[in-house]
Parts: sequence; C-alpha cells; structure tokens
Amino acid sequence: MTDGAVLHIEVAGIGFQNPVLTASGTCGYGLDMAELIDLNRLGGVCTKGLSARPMRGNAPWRIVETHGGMLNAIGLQNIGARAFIEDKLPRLRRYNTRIIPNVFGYTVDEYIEAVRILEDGDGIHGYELNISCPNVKAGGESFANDAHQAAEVTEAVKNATRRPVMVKLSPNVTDIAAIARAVESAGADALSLVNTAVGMSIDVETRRPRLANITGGLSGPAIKPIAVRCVFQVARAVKIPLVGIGGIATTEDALEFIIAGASAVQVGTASFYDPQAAMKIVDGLEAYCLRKGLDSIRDLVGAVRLDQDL
Amino acid sequence: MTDGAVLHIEVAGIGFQNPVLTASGTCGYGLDMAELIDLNRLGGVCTKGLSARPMRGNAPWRIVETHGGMLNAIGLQNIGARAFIEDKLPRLRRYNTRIIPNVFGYTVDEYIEAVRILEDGDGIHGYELNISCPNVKAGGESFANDAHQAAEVTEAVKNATRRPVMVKLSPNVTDIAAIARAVESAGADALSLVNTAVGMSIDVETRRPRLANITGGLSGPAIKPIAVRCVFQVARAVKIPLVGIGGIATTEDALEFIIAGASAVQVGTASFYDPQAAMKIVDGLEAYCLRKGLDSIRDLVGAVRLDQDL
Amino acid sequence: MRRFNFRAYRVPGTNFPAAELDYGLLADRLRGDRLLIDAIAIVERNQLNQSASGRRYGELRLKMTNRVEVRPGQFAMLKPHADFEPLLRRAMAYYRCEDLADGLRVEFIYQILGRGTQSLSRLRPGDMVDLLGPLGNTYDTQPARGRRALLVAGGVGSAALYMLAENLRSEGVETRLFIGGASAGDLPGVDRFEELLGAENVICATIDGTRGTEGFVTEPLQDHLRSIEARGPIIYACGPDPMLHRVAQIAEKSETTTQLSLESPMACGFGICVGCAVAIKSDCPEGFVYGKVCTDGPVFRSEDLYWAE
Amino acid sequence: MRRFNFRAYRVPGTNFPAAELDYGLLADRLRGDRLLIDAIAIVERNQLNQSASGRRYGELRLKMTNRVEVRPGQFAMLKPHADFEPLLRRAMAYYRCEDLADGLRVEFIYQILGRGTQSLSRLRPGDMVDLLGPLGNTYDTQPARGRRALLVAGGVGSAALYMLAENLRSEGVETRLFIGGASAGDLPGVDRFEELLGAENVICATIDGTRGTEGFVTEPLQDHLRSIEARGPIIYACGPDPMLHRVAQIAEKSETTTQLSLESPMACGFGICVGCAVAIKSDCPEGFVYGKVCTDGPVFRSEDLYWAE
Ligand SMILES: Cc1cc2nc3c(=O)[nH]c(=O)nc-3n(C[C@H](O)[C@H](O)[C@H](O)COP(=O)(O)OP(=O)(O)OC[C@H]3O[C@@H](n4cnc5c(N)ncnc54)[C@H](O)[C@@H]3O)c2cc1C
Ligand SMILES: Cc1cc2nc3c(=O)[nH]c(=O)nc-3n(C[C@H](O)[C@H](O)[C@H](O)COP(=O)(O)OP(=O)(O)OC[C@H]3O[C@@H](n4cnc5c(N)ncnc54)[C@H](O)[C@@H]3O)c2cc1C
Ligand SMILES: Cc1cc2nc3c(=O)[nH]c(=O)nc-3n(C[C@H](O)[C@H](O)[C@H](O)COP(=O)(O)O)c2cc1C
Ligand SMILES: Cc1cc2nc3c(=O)[nH]c(=O)nc-3n(C[C@H](O)[C@H](O)[C@H](O)COP(=O)(O)O)c2cc1C
Ligand code: FES
Ligand code: FES
Repeated sequence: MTDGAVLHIEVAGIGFQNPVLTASGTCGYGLDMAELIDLNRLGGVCTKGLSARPMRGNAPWRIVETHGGMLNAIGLQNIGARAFIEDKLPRLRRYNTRIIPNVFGYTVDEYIEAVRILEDGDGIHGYELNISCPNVKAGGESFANDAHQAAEVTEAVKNATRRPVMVKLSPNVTDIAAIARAVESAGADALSLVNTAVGMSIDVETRRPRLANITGGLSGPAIKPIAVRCVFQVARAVKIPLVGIGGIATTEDALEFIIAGASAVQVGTASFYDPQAAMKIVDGLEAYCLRKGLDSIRDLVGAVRLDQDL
Repeated sequence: MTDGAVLHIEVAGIGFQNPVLTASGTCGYGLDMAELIDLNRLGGVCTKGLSARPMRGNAPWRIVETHGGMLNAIGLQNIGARAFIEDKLPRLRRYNTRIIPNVFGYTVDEYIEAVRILEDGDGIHGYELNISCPNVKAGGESFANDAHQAAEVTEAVKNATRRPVMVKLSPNVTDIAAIARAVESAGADALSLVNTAVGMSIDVETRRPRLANITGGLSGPAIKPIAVRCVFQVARAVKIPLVGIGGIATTEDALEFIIAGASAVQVGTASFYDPQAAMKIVDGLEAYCLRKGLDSIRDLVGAVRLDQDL
Repeated sequence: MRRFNFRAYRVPGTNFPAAELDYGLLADRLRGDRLLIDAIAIVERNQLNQSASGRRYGELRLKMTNRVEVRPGQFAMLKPHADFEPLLRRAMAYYRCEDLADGLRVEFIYQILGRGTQSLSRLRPGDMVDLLGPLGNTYDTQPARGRRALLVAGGVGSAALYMLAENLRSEGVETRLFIGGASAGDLPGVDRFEELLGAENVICATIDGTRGTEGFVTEPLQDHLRSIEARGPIIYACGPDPMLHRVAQIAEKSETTTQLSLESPMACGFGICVGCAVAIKSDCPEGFVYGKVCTDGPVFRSEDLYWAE
Repeated sequence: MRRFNFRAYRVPGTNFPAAELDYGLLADRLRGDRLLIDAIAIVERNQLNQSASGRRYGELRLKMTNRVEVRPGQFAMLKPHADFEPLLRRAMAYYRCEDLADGLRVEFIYQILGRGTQSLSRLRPGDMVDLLGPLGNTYDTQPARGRRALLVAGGVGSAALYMLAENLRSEGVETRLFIGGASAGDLPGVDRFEELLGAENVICATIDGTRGTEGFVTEPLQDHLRSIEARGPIIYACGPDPMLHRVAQIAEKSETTTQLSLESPMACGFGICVGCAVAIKSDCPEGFVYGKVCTDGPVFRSEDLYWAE
C-alpha cells in the first residue's frame, strides 16, 4: 500500500509523505518502533528528547495509569546527542521518513550545545525543541511558561542551525496563544502542541506519591479536549504551521486536530497500547479524504466551521 | 446509618458532618439531588452558580462526552439569587447539611450584588466564588487567571458579607499557587479547586465544534491527576483550608485529594453517572478511617509522605 | 412524606471488581408522586440485528427485583454496570414493561451508534446494568379521548410509542401508526405494533421502498391528514429532530394538537446538569427560555417549542 | 532481511464497534532473530479461582492463528480487544504454550489486582484479546547444565517458571521448585509442577501453613542451600520484589548464580516508553544506570542488579 499524494503536506519547509508522526518519548529513537510498524509508511519520527550529554533519568516508578491517560516522569533519560547520531541515526536514515530529533536543555547554552552536536548528523530534517524543561539559570521556571524565555531559547537555537526548528508548547499556561506568538516572532518555523499536563497520583494505602518524582506529565485521550482547544486557539494567533499532539489514538482524533488548525499530528501514548495506531491513522486519513472527495488533506487544515466569527 | 464524629471537619469556620460536598453545577440547587440521595447524610451542597439576575444559558449542544470526562458549556444558566432564596432555600434548609451558594458575576459589582441578595437568605453557611468568569470590565480575561483580579473580587466580596467566603480556583493557569496566595492575602477563608479545564471537541463529519459555545469545561476522572497536583501545590503555598474538586468518583479519589492537602472534597461529574457516588464516598471514608485506626479524618489532611523535602 | 430506602452496597476502598456488588436496589425515592429507582438490573436477553441499510439495533430485556410504575414516554438512564467507559449513562425510552410476581421486566430498543450503545451491545444474559428510572414526563392521552390518535415514529423513536399505543388501545382510542426508516429492517418493533393495532393501522415508509411507501414517513402522514375531516386527530411523534420539526409544521397547518418526544445529549437525566436544554416559547423579549428535556420533557406540546430557524 | 507482514484491518473512520475487526494477525516482524507479533487472540477458556486468603486468580487460555516461538521467561502484553479502559495492556508471563496444526495455544495465570486484571477477568470464551508478544529475554539454561536448578516462585510468579522447568527437564537438569504463597490456594500451577517434576521436587511454603512449611518460601530454600555441598545449584526466581531481594541475598552468601525475573509497571513492553526502569550496576560514579525491564529483561542476573538500600 502506498500513500497517495493526497496526504502529502509541507510543514516548516519539510515535505512529509503524510501528516502522521510519532511523538517524542513514545517511539524511542525510532528504531524500536520499527520492530512493530513500517517506518517507510510514517510521516516522520520525533525522537526521545536528546540532550548534549546522556541522562540517567528518574528513579522508578516512572509511570502510572490514570483514567483515560497516564502520568510519566521518565526524567528525560537519553543516550545523548552524540550517541544518537553515531549509533541510531545511520540505521534510522535508511527508512523513508522524516527524522526530527527532539532537543532539550536546562539552560539556553545546553540547547545550543545539543543542536551543535546534532548538526554533525546527516539525514536530520529539522529539530523539535522541548521547552518544558526548567530553566535553571532563570529560577527554575519552565521555558515554556514564560513568553520571554520561550522566545529567547527559540532565537538562540534558530541562530545555531539552518535546519527548520519546531517549538513544542506546554498546555500548563494561562495563555498559550501569547507564548505561541512570542515563539513565532523569535523565528520558529512551526509549533508542536501540546506537551503533557502536569499531574499527580497518590497511593492512598501508603500515602506516597505513585511516581518517585512526585509529579509527572499527563498524556493520552484524557487530555485530548485540552489539546484540541490549544491548537484551535493558537491557530488563530500565529501564521506558522502547527503540529497537533495530545491523546491522538484514532483517525477521528487526528482529524479533530487537523480541522482545528494542525497541519500534521503526532501519535504519542496510543503507540504504547496500540502499536499500529499511527499506521491505522495514515490509512484512515486517506480513506476520509477519499470519502469526502478531498484532493489534499491541506484543504482540511483549520477548516473548522463556525457560525460566528471569533 | 449516622456518620461518626470521625468524619467531622471544620473548613472556613463552617463545621461539616463529613468532608463530602456536591460540586456546583452538578447538583442543581440541591433539591433535585434530594430525589436520589439523602441530603441529611451529606457534608454540604454547593449550588449551581448564582448571579444577581437569572441567566438563560447557552444554546444546545451544551455537553459532550470525552474519554474519561465530559465537556460542558451550560453558560451558567440559573434562576438568579433572588429566586434561589425565595423558591429553593426554604426547602433546602430543612436538610441537615451545609448550604453554600456558588456565586458569580462579570464585574466585581455583579458579584457584590449577588451576594447582597443572598445575604437576605437564612440558613446559608458560606459562599463559594466562581471566579472563572471573564471580567468584562478588565478586557474579558477570567478573574481566575490573574492574581490581581482574583484578589480584587475576593476582597470586595469579603467586605460585603460576614459569612465565610471560599474562592474557587481555575486549573487553566501557569502558576496556581501564586493565584492562591493572592486570594489568601485578600482574605479568603478557604479555597476550592479546581474548576473545569478549558477544552474543545469537533465533529469531524460536520467539521463543527460539538458545543454550540465552541469551547467548554472539561470535568470528570480525566482531569483528576491535574486537580490532585493543583491541591498538592496550593497546600504548600497557603495556610487556609482547601476543598478538592476534579474527577472524584470513589473513596480512593477523595482520599487522594485529602492526603494531598484538601480538608474536604466536592463530587461533581460523578453524580451524573452514579448519583450515589457522594453517599458511597461518605461510607467509604468512614470505613477507611476505621481500617486505618484514625480518630479523625483531619489527621489525613495533607498527610502525603514524601521522601524528600520540597 | 418521602419514602426512602437505601440498600447496602459494597463499600469502596478495595480494589475489587465492582462486578462483585450485590445487585438490586441502590435507592428508591418518591419523585413528586412517583417512585424513582437507582437499581442494578440483570440482562435476560440482548438481541442484535443488522438491517439491509447497514444500521444495527439491539433489543435489550432486563429484569429488576423491584416494581415501579412506568408511564408511556418515560425513559431510563442505562449503562453496563462496572464499565469505566463511557462514563455517562445513555437515555433509553421504555419500550415495553411487564409486571412480574417478583419484580419488573423492561425492554428497550437501541440503535448502535457510538460508544454508549456499543457498550450496551456487548451485554450478555446475566450481566448487570445500572438503571435509573423511570424519568421524565409522560404523554397526555386526555386530549385523545373521543378523537383519533396518530403515532409518528422515525427509526428507533418507535420504542417510545409502544406503551402509548397500548394505553390508547385500552382507552378505546382509534390509533394509527406511521413509521419510517431507511429500509424494511429499520422499523424497530413494527411487527409488534401490527399485532397490537392491526396491520391496516400501521403505515410504513422507507427510503429505499423495501416496505410501505418510498420516502419519508411525513408524506403518508400528510396525505392522511389531507384526506380526513376538520376536527383533526391528535399526533404523538418520536424520532430524529428534522422529522419532528416537519411533523410540527404539518400539524400546525392542519390545526392538530401534537405531542413530541424529544432527544438531547444528557449527562444526568434527572435534572441536575442542565445539559439537555431545549428552547421553550416564553413571553420574554427573546421569545424563549431554555427548559430541560429530562425533567420538563421528554414529551412537549409542539406549540410550546421554539424552533430555531 | 526483516520479514514484514501487514494484514488488512478495518479502516477506522466509522463509528462501528471495533469488535467487528477481523481477528488475526495485525503485524509480525523479526526482532533480532525472533518473531514478534501484534495479533488478536481468541479466548478459549478463562477460569477464575479464589483462594482461602481471599486472593483471586484467573487462568486464561488463548488461541492464535499464528505460530511463533516462545521462550521461557518471555511475556506478552495483553488487553481485552476494544476495551477503552484501562488503556494500557498488562504484561503477563507465558505460562504454557502448545503448538497446534493451525496456530498456537498460550496460557497465562494472573492474579486479579487492579483495573487491568479485572478487565481480563471479564473475558469469556470467544472474546478477542490484543496480544503483543513474545517480548523480553529468556532464562539462560547454559549455566545449569551439569548442575542442579532451583526454581523459586512467589505467588503468581510461578507462571514465568513453568516453561523453564519443562526445558530444564528436557535438558536433563535435576530441577526443584520452591513455591510460596499466602495459603494453599495461592500456589498457582503447583499441581502441574508436581506432575512435571515429581511431588518430591516441589517444596511449598505458605504463610498460613495450609500447604508445606509455614512462613516464607525463602526459609526452606535457605535450609536446602545449607544442606548441600559447595558447587551450588543455579537459582531461577520470579516473584514479588522483597522475595527476589531475599533470594539474591541468600544466593550471594552461598555463591550461587541466580537469575531473577523482574516486574515493573510497563506502558509499552517493547522498549519505547522507558517507563520500566531498573537500576543496573555500572562503573559510572553513581554505581548504576537505568536499564529497561522489558527489553534488557525481564530476566536479570542477580549480580548485575543494583539494589537500592
Ligand atoms: C429521552 C431520550 C430517549 C431516548 N431513547 C432512545 C431509545 O429508545 N433508543 C435509542 O437507540 N436511543 C435513544 N435515545 C438516544 C440515546 O440516549 C443516545 O443519545 C444515542 O443512542 C447515542 O448514544 P451513543 O452512545 O450510541 O453515541 P455517542 O457515543 O454518545 O455519540 C455517537 C455519535 O452520535 C452523535 N449523537 C449522540 N447523541 C445524538 C443524538 N441524540 N442525536 C444526534 N446525534 C447524536 C454524537 O455526536 C456522536 O457523533 C434517547 C435519548 C433521549 C434523550
Ligand atoms: C514481565 C512481567 C510479567 C508479568 N507476569 C505476570 C503474570 O504472569 N501474572 C500476573 O498476574 N501478573 C504479571 N505481571 C504483573 C502485571 O503486568 C500487572 O502489573 C499486575 O497484574 C497488576 O495489574 P492490574 O491491572 O491488576 O493493577 P493496576 O490497576 O495496574 O494496579 C492496581 C494496584 O496494584 C499496584 N501495582 C500494579 N502493578 C504492580 C506491581 N508490578 N507491583 C506492585 N504493585 C503493583 C498499583 O499501584 C495499584 O495500587 C507481570 C509484570 C511484568 C512486568
Ligand atoms: C513516556 C513519555 C515520554 C515522553 N518524553 C518526551 C520527551 O522526551 N520530549 C518531549 O518533548 N515530549 C515527551 N513526551 C510528551 C509526548 O511527546 C506528547 O507531547 C504527550 O505525551 C502528549 O501526547 P499523547 O497524549 O499522544 O501521548 C513524552 C510522553 C510520554 C508519555
Ligand atoms: C455541567 C457542569 C456545570 C457546572 N457548573 C458550574 C458552576 O455553575 N459554577 C462553578 O463554580 N462550577 C461549575 N462546574 C464545575 C464543577 O463544580 C467542578 O469544579 C468541575 O466539574 C470539576 O469537578 P468534577 O470533575 O468532579 O466534575 C460545573 C461542572 C459541570 C460538569
Ligand atoms: S440531562 Fe441533566 S438536566 Fe437534563
Ligand atoms: S515498558 Fe516501555 S520501555 Fe519497557
């Protein structure tokens, strides 16, 4: 089965054979996922978050299932940017899919450092910046929570690479549109949204937090309505393309995000319980376009019908 | 079955026979609920949001079920403060439970006006301020999203009544602890948290938002982890008592909030699909205290065990 | 005085399957003058059918250990017991009820559409179902006395009309059913209606023409109204919104009293969520206020409804 | 070259019950040199038991239309097909496997604890189950050749050891099982082990003393190790963490090689979530790094694990 041109879409200057990517932290470095799905049929892969140096990650327990979702506090365990381009990238490049390393740091310099290392890697199509990390130099608040800091790290990374840069927004903010505008002004080529919502779970028998890290990130279908709303709001605030993330498990879910304003989507938690989810969505989107007589999925992006103007 | 003193708790100077209340907007004016549960066994009732004048509410559709939760955009339809004290309160007062009208407005003056009307009502034990409404005089941003505005409306209402005032916080903010501190400084007697998270759902066949209001409030088990986290964070930021809300459907859920720092809880969405939920939680909390050998549920408030200090 | 009854249920606080709950009554209360119960019913039968048009239906028969009076047009909120998803119960019109020595047998017909009805479709004999009911008001048969009654059903809307038809028959009212659907297999309960009313009093209309006339059910209804004399019959209708709107228009023209049974997304079914809004005419400036389908309805007089343009 | 197979499944985009999916293989791929499949299996039998201690267990027998080699210690990720809740599949050790002419029969034993195992307990013959497997590594039986093998099982951990016992037997290794649980009914599969190994080679320990010695299973294990000569047997253990830790300590003292099969909360089971962290000794400054139970394990050599204080 080959995907028709109907699903082809360009985001941030990157041409994707279809708008379905796997989300960072939910497909390893792509290769593990290749054991269960055909990466050649996937739009793209956002890798597990990479830092300049390898990271150990948090103590267990790292995951807790909740109603309709899960909390994770992996602690950004990763093999480091260098090991990625040496051990993983050469094999990942053999697949016909777009490769988008997800990058993070705890200072602006750490972001730059990680990106500089990745610049040595061939076959990388762009970067996704995870800005939900605490900015340790600026009081430990998350970069993503402050328009100024979000813009600062975006601009710095844009200056460090000529590859497209997609910035990943957090839903844990009062005004996501304001952050989006700041990041757009700072030069971001695209935005991906949303990252996980901060949550917590307590074992009432032991009275201890279920996660060793106390709090964690909520993902999965539970957060989908919040994520769709974020995409809808941001689509009205910026001109750069959006990539929708949050609880996407079925074709309908993906369509909701696209209609709300996303040019592409990322499948996250769903891959854990349904490894074929991304593949099913690729097929399902094509079937939908066919059924609706659409020439291109592009015609659906932001095509939500409103009775009133907002 | 009478509830033992083990569940008795004081919040904001109000003595509750047990820490289980029904949440605003999910029990009508209490009387409808009385057709399915024995209000005499309930800690308290937070009424549907009341405004100075009656409100029509939004066009249908007003509710959409999501995974693990639901979106609502009722549009604060209510009979108005006057009709409440005249038509509902006299009958509601006959029950042995605490009565807490939930109050809202679109300007500070409207809050005051509603409270002034309610001051005429006998048998009201305190107010809950829903500050998640847009402040139309200050640009339409929600009172709850801004520490300054949240404090302003709190102070104004405190000056208008001698009854205890509980302020209800929104989870849709970057730093809920900061809002909590501002509201505490402004004189709030207690905080209830959280209100719904803003979400959206789109019908992919019609491409229309499923709610006539476009966006709505997400409630139910889906948001529980977010709500528990909010209670945990706010408990570390303020000294006034907290009332936990968000996806509480079982005894374990209620216990999570109490252990995280809530002195009482409110049952919301769960009453829709399990009208007995609040009653089951009252029984379940008593059974838990018995099993754990606790003299009072008070000993559990904020009793989360942490390995590290935060 | 209100009657109150609270049966022991398993206290939560354990991780054990809720399926171990004792079944039976959770609570019963008087609502106005009628008994409302929150109970766990047991599945006796759950028969699934697929029509030629591809639509799927289920006929669900439940047994309860409690007796309660159910009136035509009322509904129950249903959900497979101990299911986590979907959260909300689904409103289902009582299709038939039978008093038993030791309780009540109730039947529902549902069309399998989304998550709620899918979960109902997975029920098997012996399974438990959370049932809150009876809810809502009932058809008013008073105005039908001494006149004729026309029942208009669209698809699964027929379920809400069967007990009404029984009542009208026993009150001696001449009763005729107009029932429409996509195909012959999309006329739930039609055979039972023919048994009750006589085949000559059941007029079918199907989109594909596989039973009765081809087209919408409102066509034969209109023809019939045109063919009869002035003092018109009373119409009772239940079905999809566009059908109800059309019935209301037809009825208005022929000055016929009409009672419509509405649907609406419902979270609670007993009046506490205010989700089931329906615009009701009012002499306020805007011309309407919002009523609740679950407690003000589900049956409304056509002339009370405010139809959006 | 990797083998790749992608079977047609119902394209989503309709509201129809996922239960209408064709069952069978969704995908199979070579993982290293072994085949990994994502399939829909059919329930043949799901037998529930309750022990005197109140614990509940299920024995689930599934049939698959595909053959795949399963090695001792490996596990599958399971979930009732089309269930929305809980989302995540649950890891279950393969208990027994049987090659069939037209596929494979696999068995699992689970203790009913929380939402995942509760949903498994509701499965009935004919139901569909999402099954991803086989996953993880296998016990290394090489070091057991020419020595004796001691198997140590805590509760439902016995499931992970049965195929190992079969293999050891067929390789001619003298094998003894120490199995512990709360009561006589909490020793899953014990009768089958007695059949396989001979009753004299199955040593039971129960907390309430209703079968075998009273107390923890590590007591008779320790007694046994004390009673035997220097070149110790090899130990394979599976059970709750505290039991494994104790076994590791005992083994360390008697200089016995030990392989432990670990548990951990798992979101994916195939290496992509990094949720199943386990501390592994390393010569870095902190003395350990985090490995993944699902792909680096679930079987680990005791001496490689870094036990937190
Ligand atoms: C008083 C009353 C009586 C009812 N009696 C019956 C009955 O006897 N038999 C029966 O089959 N159904 C009946 N319904 C409808 C039923 O309650 C459900 O709304 C319907 O079955 C859809 O539920 P679901 O879980 O299958 O779909 P959901 O998963 O809730 O939704 C699936 C899709 O259908 C759409 N949808 C949901 N509800 C409606 C609606 N009311 N109108 C149009 N689209 C909708 C949703 O937007 C979604 O796209 C009644 C409703 C009311 C209010
Ligand atoms: C490789 C592997 C093989 C396994 N094999 C089997 C098997 O053969 N048979 C079997 O019954 N189980 C097995 N398990 C455990 C199984 O996967 C589930 O974790 C366990 O059944 C609990 O799931 P649940 O849905 O019942 O509980 P959940 O709803 O997930 O949790 C219920 C309660 O149990 C606690 N809990 C969950 N998991 C664990 C755990 N691992 N240890 C301690 N507490 C926990 C939770 O915190 C919660 O309080 C295996 C696990 C792994 C990793
Ligand atoms: C286990 C896990 C690990 C994750 N790791 C990362 C990460 O390293 N970097 C990042 O930007 N997002 C990470 N995320 C967030 C996801 O990429 C995604 O934004 C989020 O889970 C919401 O999508 P979902 O609901 O589809 O999972 C992680 C999510 C999960 C569940
Ligand atoms: C249908 C509905 C109506 C609500 N109306 C109000 C309201 O009028 N005032 C208010 O402060 N909160 C209102 N809420 C919010 C609830 O009180 C509660 O804060 C929220 O639903 C989270 O709790 P839950 O997950 O238990 O429902 C409403 C919630 C729902 C679902
Ligand atoms: S359905 Fe809740 S008020 Fe009608
Ligand atoms: S369970 Fe996901 S990596 Fe091990």
